[in-house]
Amino acid sequence: MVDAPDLLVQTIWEGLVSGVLYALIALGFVLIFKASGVFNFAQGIMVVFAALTLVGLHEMGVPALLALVLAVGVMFVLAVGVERFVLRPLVNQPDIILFMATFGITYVLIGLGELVFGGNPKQMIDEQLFLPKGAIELKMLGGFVSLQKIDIAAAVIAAAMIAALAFFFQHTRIGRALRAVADSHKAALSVGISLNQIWVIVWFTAGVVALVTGIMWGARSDVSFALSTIALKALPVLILGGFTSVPGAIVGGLIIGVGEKIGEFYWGPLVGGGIESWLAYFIALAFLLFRPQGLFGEKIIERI
Amino acid sequence: MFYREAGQYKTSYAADMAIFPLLQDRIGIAVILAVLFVGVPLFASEFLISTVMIPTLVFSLAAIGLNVLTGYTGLISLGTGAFMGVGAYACYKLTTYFPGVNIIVWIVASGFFSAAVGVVFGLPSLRIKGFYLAVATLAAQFFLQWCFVRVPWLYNYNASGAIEVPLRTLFGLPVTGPNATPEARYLVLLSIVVGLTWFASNLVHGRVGRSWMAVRDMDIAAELMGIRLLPTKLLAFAVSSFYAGVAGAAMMFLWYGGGEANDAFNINQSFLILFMVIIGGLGSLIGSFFGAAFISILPTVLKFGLPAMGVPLGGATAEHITYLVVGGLIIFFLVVEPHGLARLWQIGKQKLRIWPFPY
Amino acid sequence: MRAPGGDTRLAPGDVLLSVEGVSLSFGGVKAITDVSFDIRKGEIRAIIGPNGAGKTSMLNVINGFYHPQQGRITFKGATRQKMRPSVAAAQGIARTFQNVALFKGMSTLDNIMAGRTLKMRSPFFWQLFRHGPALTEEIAHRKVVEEIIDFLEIQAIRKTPVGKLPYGLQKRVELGRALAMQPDLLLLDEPMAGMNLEEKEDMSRFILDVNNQYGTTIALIEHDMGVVMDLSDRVVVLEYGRKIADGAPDEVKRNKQVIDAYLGVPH
Amino acid sequence: MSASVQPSPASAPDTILAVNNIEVVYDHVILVLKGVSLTVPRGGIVALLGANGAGKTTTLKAISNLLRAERGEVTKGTIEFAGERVDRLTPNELVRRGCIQVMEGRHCFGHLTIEENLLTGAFTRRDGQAAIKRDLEAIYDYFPRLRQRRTSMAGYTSGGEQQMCAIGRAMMSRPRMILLDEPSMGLAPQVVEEIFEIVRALNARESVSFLLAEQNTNIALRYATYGYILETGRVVMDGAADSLRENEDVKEFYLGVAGDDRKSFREVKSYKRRKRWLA
Amino acid sequence: AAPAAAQESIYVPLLTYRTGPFAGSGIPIADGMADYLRMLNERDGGIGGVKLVVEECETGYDTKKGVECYESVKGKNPVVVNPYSTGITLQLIPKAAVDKIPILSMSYGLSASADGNTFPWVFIPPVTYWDGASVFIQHVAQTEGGFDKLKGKTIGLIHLDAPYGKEPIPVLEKLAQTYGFTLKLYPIAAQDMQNQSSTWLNIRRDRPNWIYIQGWGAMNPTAVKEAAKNNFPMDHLVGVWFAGGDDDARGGGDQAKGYKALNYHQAGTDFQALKDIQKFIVDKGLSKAPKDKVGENLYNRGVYNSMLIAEGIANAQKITGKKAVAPEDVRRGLEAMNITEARLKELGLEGFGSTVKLSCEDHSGHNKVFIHQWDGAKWVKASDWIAPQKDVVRPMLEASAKEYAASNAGWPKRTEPCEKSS
Ligand SMILES: Nc1ncnc2c1ncn2[C@@H]1O[C@H](COP(=O)(O)OP(=O)(O)OP(=O)(O)O)[C@@H](O)[C@H]1O
Ligand SMILES: Nc1ncnc2c1ncn2[C@@H]1O[C@H](COP(=O)(O)OP(=O)(O)OP(=O)(O)O)[C@@H](O)[C@H]1O
Ligand SMILES: [Mg+2]
Ligand SMILES: [Mg+2]
Repeated sequence: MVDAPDLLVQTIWEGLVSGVLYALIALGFVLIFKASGVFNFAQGIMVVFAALTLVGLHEMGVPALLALVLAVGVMFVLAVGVERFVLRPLVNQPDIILFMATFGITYVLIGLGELVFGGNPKQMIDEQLFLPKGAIELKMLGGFVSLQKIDIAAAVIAAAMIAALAFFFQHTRIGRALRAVADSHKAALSVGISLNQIWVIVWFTAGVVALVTGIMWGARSDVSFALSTIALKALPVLILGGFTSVPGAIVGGLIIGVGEKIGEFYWGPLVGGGIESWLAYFIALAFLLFRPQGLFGEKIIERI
Repeated sequence: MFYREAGQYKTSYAADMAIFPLLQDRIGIAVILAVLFVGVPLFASEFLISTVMIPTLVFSLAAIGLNVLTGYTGLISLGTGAFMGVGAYACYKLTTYFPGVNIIVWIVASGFFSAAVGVVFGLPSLRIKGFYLAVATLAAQFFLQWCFVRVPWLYNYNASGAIEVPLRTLFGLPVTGPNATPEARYLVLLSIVVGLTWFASNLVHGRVGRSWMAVRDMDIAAELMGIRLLPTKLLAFAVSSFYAGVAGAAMMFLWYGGGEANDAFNINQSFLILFMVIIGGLGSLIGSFFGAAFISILPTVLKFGLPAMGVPLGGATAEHITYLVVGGLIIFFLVVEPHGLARLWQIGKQKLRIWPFPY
Repeated sequence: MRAPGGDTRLAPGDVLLSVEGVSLSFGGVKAITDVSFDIRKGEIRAIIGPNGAGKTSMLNVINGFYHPQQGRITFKGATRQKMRPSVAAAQGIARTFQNVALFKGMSTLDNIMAGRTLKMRSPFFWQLFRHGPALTEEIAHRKVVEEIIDFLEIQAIRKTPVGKLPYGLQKRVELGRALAMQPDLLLLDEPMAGMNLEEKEDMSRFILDVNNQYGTTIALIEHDMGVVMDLSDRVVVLEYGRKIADGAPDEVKRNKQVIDAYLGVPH
Repeated sequence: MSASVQPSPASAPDTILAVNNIEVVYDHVILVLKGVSLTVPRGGIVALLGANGAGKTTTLKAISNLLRAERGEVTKGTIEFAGERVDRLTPNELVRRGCIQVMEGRHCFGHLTIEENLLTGAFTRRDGQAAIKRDLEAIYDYFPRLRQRRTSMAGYTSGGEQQMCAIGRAMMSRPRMILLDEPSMGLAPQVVEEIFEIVRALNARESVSFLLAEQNTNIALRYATYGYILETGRVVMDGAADSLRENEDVKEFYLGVAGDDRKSFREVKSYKRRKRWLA
Repeated sequence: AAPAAAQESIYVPLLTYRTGPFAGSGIPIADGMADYLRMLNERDGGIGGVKLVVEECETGYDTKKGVECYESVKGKNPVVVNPYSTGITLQLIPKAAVDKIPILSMSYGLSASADGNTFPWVFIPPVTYWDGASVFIQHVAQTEGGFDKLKGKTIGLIHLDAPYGKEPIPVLEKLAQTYGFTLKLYPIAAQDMQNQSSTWLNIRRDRPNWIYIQGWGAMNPTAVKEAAKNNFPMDHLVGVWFAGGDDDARGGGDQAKGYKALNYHQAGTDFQALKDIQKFIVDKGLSKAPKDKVGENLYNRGVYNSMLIAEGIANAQKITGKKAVAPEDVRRGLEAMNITEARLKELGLEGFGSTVKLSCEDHSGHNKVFIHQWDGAKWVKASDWIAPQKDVVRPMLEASAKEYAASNAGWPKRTEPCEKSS
């Protein structure tokens, strides 16, 4: 199997890198799910929207760093808007209804993003944001392995974010309240947890995560709504890691990333290629059959 | 005022169990059917039939299918598009192998193939629940979609890689292929939809439907009452995929008239059907129709309606605004009534009943 | 309501169900430790005990929802250790739940009809047409269900979605659903919680009637001592998963251990 | 207890909660409360009695503003808490003002441990970790069973344990007023007694006011100072607890005493036609 | 576009996509198409004195929306329909003959529709994807030093995993047999367009000597970037004409320098017609395109497309002598199309694009193509005009067209009379 060992190393590296990027999308998703029980389909779109805002503003002549600040501001406004117009009136509704509402958000964001910034793909302003460019090429194993610096940066940033968020959830007052809200809106209301405030916090955090994700993804390819289809890959990552687990997002991401790259690389050609499009789901499914709540998800309570 | 059930007593269980127990409702249904079968083909324009009526009917069928699964059994599926695709390809293969058999038979029969595929992908539902299952059904979506491209046998190895719809006739009249008039295709489709809706309605109102709903509402209790979960869920998958399959075949053969099936049955299609079910009302057949009409007509109305009303919009801007408006309306309707258009309709009827009093 | 003869091999007074040395734990939590008792045909058997004593878990073991790590359950002479809940249901065990577990989206009628699913057999094909055998069957079962509805006096809410009913009525519908299964053994988990006196009286009446008229054996968990003492033939008392007393209501009532652990003051 | 103050609805300064003639509609069409008025005096324990479906829960939810989450709406009337109109506030703002509800049917956070559940109750508090810790201990003293199960996920605990958890959680917010919906449901007799003792203790020591909807009329009227009886969305009778306990109708329908003796449940032979105080 | 106006105007609907996942390519094309036709209106008062009514209908590159667009314009007497998507074209091909509306699918769509005998209503000038593939192989042979050098070489095809992407496969397979090279396929699923790393790892393993890209939208820049990342020699990476957008190459940054793509028209604005567009449309603020995008490769593709439309209409007027021509007339006009160097000059497009000559049988023309190369900032012409291997492609096309007609039972025989080529 290992006819070209450098390629195996490279494959694993690529898998890890895409895993980190999937995990970043999944992370924003986990945040929202954990805090409100909402299966936020719009997360992928939020990633594009955030990046598009950043790049779009820059295109309009705003300096890069200011654009970054403004983009964060836009994500805050978005969080407030979502809370005010979607979540608040839909409090205590079944999950699937909220899920559906996030489709509405998806549409609104696509419409808004393209209306304001135009539909043509844009280049990420990675240089202006002081992101590293280029690659480190390691000669090894009779070939070479190339590590993109931007990927390394992405991994570092993702690790930091995930550590911070995991701590936040398990060990702070707000974190506990978030988990309570995810469990039951009604009960959370009754003990005086301010859903409105919590939701704004969470959606804003998810928005910032989306912005970071958007910058990373955008630096690899370009920024357009086509990118949002990749965001779907976050879904198998999520079910593998568990909807409610921050560490699950990263572990799930890595497993899926490496799994699908290796699968495509070694077995893809046997069946004509392109199996990456569904392999991730089957990997996740296989894990799920043994742990229906994902690797790190909250146990499904069955009691009567 | 006119919508009162007062004085309509049921003297037998059979009468009480009728699906439309009220006389007014029965008359209403008769009128609607008459309009659909006679009025529309006679008076509606070709554009109306082919871009409004036919798509709505196709989607209604798919939505009914998904409603069986999601609305009645509580299993969310994001693979409807792919199951529709299975139906389309099954129909294509069947009609090329057996061109002698009437196409309508094959359109309906293709449902069995997607039912079988649906059952296979429904197997994990025993262990996996909720959104986890929803995402797991994406495996079906992407895998099947991959097959549609990768297995040339499915599209008869033709160069375009697309389903090519041959000319087929019913009573000498072309019903598929480019020569079939929209009216003919519409009537065939309408008959299929009406028939299958009747079946669905019978199912959900009887033992089968009750077991589905029991599993949906409280699976543990259902199991403790002797309802076996796996067979019940698989049956839901089968029936649901059957409807999706027929919808897919109908879509290719009676609406699109062939084309790139891989593209037509993609993930967005699955999402769209789910929209319809939720917007229309989970667990409501009539809701499936409302939802299908809403989602399939709204963009068309906005796209062609706004300019017609004199709102001067460029194509792209209109499209962006359409996105905005559709998204906004989805949220708006959910906020107004999370249980969907069907519930709005019901409340409307209820208000009519107690009219002129507010409650 | 119930055609006699569901099970004719057992005479009233014979042991219908026996629980021997059952232990059940969840991780570190021991819910039930080595409990044995029996339920005789035709009796009303109460299970009482402080909160968290393992009463509900005991019912869950009996109808196959929990699988005990140790012990044996013998029902109608057949011994089993592990069983799917649906099989237990098929053998004739029905129950109600402590936290109402109705099918919330369905009407009262449908909920109770759902209780008859096990007894409905008409083929799928006829279901499609809602005709022939399907319709005949539906009507026959509807009759039975209507009888239960009359019996429980819930005619007025026949078509109301149960999710919207007040708690007390939900409990009643749940009883109706269990009755519709025409069980040999009916397990009731706190059927009267959240009811006022009048409703408790009604419920008591129903329980007694089910027991008297149809000879259904009943296992009852209840915290209202008045009800338990008045209705039951024998009482088993659990505490921390262990059995601490078993006997006639009067005996149990005077048992020192029971008073300390549960009753607080002698009743 | 019987010697307590007689609240007079008019004495506004002593009134912590005043509900004036509210009407509640669910789903825009189902009228459930048809003009309910009641007052709770500062430091009072008021019982809300009534049959299933009378509207007790609805009344409490209307007060705590949880109604909106169930698509219910107060269409008429006003609600005042501590002299302030509160019918437009969010539940959270109400909790901050010191009024908390214990919902019927437990509603614990299933995926949180018992202890975490209790701590969420302190969400609105700002008086520091130490005070919260102290109160947590106090609750464990009230409900030793909870201490044993403190690290279990609430979803797995028994019905009674969840009920204790829900009550303890509300107490953790140090409220001025607690709306208790069916506190005794599913609790062992001993614990029921204990809970009402806790109610009395909180009331006496910290002058927390209570409005409790309770089916167990017997015990409710023993601990309450005043009672309202609700039937199909209307108040049909109200009065001091003592006087209600002496009332013949109340005796027959809610206390179950005919003459002096408690009837046996076995002896309730035929189904009684409900007698109503309906207008 | 009221029917009443049909007497004095010619209705030309443009199915375009400025939204959706492929908007990046769709927008410049749409701008180019619209601007050229409007320029004719402004400059010449239309074609032959008849004003053109140009109307865009947004498809989002979505087949369903596209068909809906078609249905909506169908009633307004369109003289020709430009679906601008292979999916939509496939859909419309059967309808064209029934509705009697000609379809102009410029170098996209169903390659077999080049057979005018089977598809009298469908046009696919100036070349088909099959021609493109054959040109690519010729370019490889030229660079390598002859066809005999192809033997033993490995050539890869990265393609969108959809009918559009798979178009060149039959030709490449055939040529692989003929010349003895190995063909490797690298399909990319639509949802993985921007996620190609594993594909490129496969490429690194297989070490193909050349790669041909049949991609679209975001797939192209990603492929170019990945190629750079994996040290694939840029000048051995060749895109089909639809992989030759400015943004496709620009995305790869400096490393994209040397990337090649096929083309049949030039980029830039050094042509009279484009100057006229700037003068009459862009400078007056009538264009949706930003000024600096005019003259970009895909913009010019739109211009070229509209030039074909205009020629079809002009021919129709010439043949029939009518001014407000009907769809049937335009079909004849298209069939009689003969754009020579001289004609291009007349149009102000000297040296701009390939010449086009269509006929009754040949609805494509299999015209010449050249290689464009990205110099880091713009596309420059990097080869002579190369004629496709018509002898290879044409028989395959005709066979394929026959097959199509056979599998679509009841496919109408051509009844339209053949035009004498003008
Ligand atoms: N699935 C489970 N996982 C973990 N612990 C459980 C589970 N089911 C029950 N327990 C524990 O077992 C013990 C017994 O619970 P059970 O529900 O049987 O009590 P109970 O006697 O019915 O109490 P109550 O009167 O309060 O309803 C409790 O401490 C409970 O937390
Ligand atoms: N969400 C809802 N939608 C519609 N109707 C409702 C809803 N909730 C309650 N109701 C109706 O309101 C009425 C009063 O219910 P409520 O729960 O307030 O009664 P209750 O007095 O608390 O009864 P119980 O003692 O059984 O708890 C009932 O008839 C019930 O059917
Ligand atoms: Mg219990
Ligand atoms: Mg209540």
